[in-house]
Amino acid sequence: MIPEFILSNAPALLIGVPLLGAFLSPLIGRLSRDARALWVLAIITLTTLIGYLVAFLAYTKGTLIYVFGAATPALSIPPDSGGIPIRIILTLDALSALMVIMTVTVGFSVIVYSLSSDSRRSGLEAYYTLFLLLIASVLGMFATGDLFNFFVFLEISSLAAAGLVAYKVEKGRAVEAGLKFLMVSAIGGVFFLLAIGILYGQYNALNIAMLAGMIQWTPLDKLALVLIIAALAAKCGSVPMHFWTPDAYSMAPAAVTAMLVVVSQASLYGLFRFCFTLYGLALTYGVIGWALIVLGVLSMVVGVTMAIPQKDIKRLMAYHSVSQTGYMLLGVGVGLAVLGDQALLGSFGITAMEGGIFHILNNALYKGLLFLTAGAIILRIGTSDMNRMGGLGHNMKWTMILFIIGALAIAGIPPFNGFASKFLIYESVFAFNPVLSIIAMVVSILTLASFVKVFHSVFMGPQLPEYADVSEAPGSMLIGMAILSGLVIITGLFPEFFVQHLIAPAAHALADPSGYLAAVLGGA
Amino acid sequence: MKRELSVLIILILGAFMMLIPLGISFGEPGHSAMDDYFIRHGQEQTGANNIVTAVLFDYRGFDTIGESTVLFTAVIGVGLMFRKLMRGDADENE
Amino acid sequence: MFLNLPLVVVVLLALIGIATILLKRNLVKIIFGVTILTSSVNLFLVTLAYREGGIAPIYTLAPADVMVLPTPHALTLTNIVIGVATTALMLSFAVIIHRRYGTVNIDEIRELRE
Amino acid sequence: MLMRMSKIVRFAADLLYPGILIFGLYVIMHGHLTPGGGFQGGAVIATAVALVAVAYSYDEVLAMVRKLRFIVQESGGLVLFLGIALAAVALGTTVFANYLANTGMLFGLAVPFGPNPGELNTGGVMPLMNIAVGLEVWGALALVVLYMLSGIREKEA
Repeated sequence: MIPEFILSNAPALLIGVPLLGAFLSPLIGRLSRDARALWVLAIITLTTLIGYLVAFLAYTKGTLIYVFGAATPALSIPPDSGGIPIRIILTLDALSALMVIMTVTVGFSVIVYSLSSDSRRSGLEAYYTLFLLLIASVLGMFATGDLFNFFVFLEISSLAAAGLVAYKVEKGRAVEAGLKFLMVSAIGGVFFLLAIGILYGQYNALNIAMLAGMIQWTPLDKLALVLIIAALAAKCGSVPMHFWTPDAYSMAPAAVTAMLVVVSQASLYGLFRFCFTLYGLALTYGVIGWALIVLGVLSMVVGVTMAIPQKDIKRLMAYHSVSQTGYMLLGVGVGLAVLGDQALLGSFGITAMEGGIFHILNNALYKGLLFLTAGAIILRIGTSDMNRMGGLGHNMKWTMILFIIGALAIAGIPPFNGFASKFLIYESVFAFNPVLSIIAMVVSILTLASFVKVFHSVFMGPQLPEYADVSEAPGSMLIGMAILSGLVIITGLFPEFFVQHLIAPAAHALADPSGYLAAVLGGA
Repeated sequence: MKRELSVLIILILGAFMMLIPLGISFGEPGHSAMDDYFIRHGQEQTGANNIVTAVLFDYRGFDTIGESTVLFTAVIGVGLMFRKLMRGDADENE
Repeated sequence: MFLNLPLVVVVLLALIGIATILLKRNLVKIIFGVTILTSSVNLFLVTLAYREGGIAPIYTLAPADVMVLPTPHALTLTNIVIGVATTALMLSFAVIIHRRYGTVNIDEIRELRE
Repeated sequence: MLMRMSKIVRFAADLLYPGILIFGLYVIMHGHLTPGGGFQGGAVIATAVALVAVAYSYDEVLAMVRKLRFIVQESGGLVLFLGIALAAVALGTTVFANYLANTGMLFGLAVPFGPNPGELNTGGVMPLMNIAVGLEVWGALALVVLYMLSGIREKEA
């Protein structure tokens, strides 16, 4: 059914197709608006299909590898090299596949949403080009098995995201937010490259699987790990470097903000990948795990306390994303802290990691949905100040319903997916350390309170005279939001199915890197 | 206060980074198996005398397309920033 | 220690870059700081490539001699281009900010501060 | 001041422009034999564009070159690069395989191990990729120069 050459080259096409689309879209974008929309839609549809194909292959056939430039895609180690992988190897295990699913799903709905939400702005061909580049770079970060290649895609995502954050150049604050984001990303990128240099200088390898087998936990390795964690934690908006998040998230167009959530998850993925797979064999004690836990708890608490007094709806949501990032760090950090101890790992460590990873997926879905609803509101009434909103429930019923779904999901109310992943985190973290679990629950309650307040001030109350003729959001925006809300509901209603088939393999792949290493190093 | 904090950060960072000259010795790379492979086989496999180019475009060609893409991204971003200012551009519709 | 002088220079250069970023108030100088930091990493990568008495890994009319490692050179080239791209984008942001606010002093332009 | 420079400077720029262009193209073409390659050569050529942009006034530069040309060049170079890499799929190998090396066809002369004087007709897909990257970098850096110039120009007015 699917041609053989697509099956065997799927991982390369996953990144190649959006790149090709991006390279051509400045030219095609000049033809006409319809041509541009069609082109972008075609490329993102194709990327989505390839993404699902790759994920399906990775889940069914085990870790998928693709060696660039070798005679066959699986020839990771040339016979005459003496057991060393010399080329760039894409390595997709279950965790990467899960992230690819998340990216293409959110990317597709966000592009559909964007077709009408931003249709009246200028510079749209550049906007869509950067959007496709952003999606391609995030996919590249998830797919790659090479440290330096990860760095290159990290930089593409930084530049593309910074350009998109500063998209509304007429507002000086947007440019400022873009510059702040780019500055943090650039410095983070430099530190990341320094870490790569340190590892390369010691072991003469860049492949993650190859390095994982060689790392000996010398002082320099520790320095490299600290640099990697610092760089990627700054990029994913965890607490000590969270200051760029509210600015960037609130100044970017809504569709971009939804995608920025995925970009920050990509850095989080990198953080987990390097802690577990790269250093997993060498890591014998829980200091790093505790570092992630502390970062996570701080992010949760600081994020939610900063969110409550905010008056700008997108700024408020941005602080909530800092707080949600904390949950993921907490869940996976607990798993990392007990990684050496098989008994503890089996009793609650894996569950905690499942919770954290499930939360990454869920957060991308409901957070994207929330930002998109905020964008729809801002598009219709022209302000993001919640004090000037009110009574919108009368005119924007669908948006209101979608907002309720997202808000209940982020607050962890039962039938929605936020509850499913938070519950996994609560129960497993309680077994690890009850105090952390209680903090997590309190943060969740505060989140609920904050969103009840938002809901009340935006949608409830009498219809305001100045918004009497506000109409419902346009069709394609509703479609984009409906896709995400449908997924929020489905993952919330059948969490066991998702945990069992998608999340658990990913958590096991993270906890036990042997499959990942064998796929690369055992391929000779 | 902020200034003192900055100086403190720089000093701590400097202390940690001095591990690099202590741990890596200049001029004597410990392992060099991957690079020796490139030097020994690069010429025959790719036909290029310049091994750096062979690494750049053949063995690590995927990095190079990423690198070109970074430049492309930056140019698109710069164009986005200056889109209101660029004159002599007939098809800018605003 | 003395033989590792190039690596010490790398550290010093990186610290100069970080100090510029943290201590200067002028946006353009901060961007220069990022550039210096990038250069220090470039120097670090090139330093890693060196092998005692080695020549450039290019066979065109080369003397038969030991060659330095080629991979770090490729990585350095990549990072130089990435650095150029980042600097270009940051400077264009700075140009726009200067047009909006009429200054590049970060104490005066921070509207986004809470 | 963004007025044009004196006649001497303009004449010198005119004189240097073809020289820099040829040197840049040489660096691009010999990327697989000597130090250099697409990035370096493209950057060299872009300096020629920058030189002309400095010597003449902004409006004169815009009359000489069109922005669209550089956009086409930039996108075209990248598409060519990716196309060369992806063409390997059609030939049954993997992306970025060097399917022209050692075949005896275009740039396909086999090279034995060891120092040699250098033969241009080697390197497989590498010279082609160098040309593609050279075009891209040329277009990209020239565009950056033009965009930045437009940003400064409006301010003076």
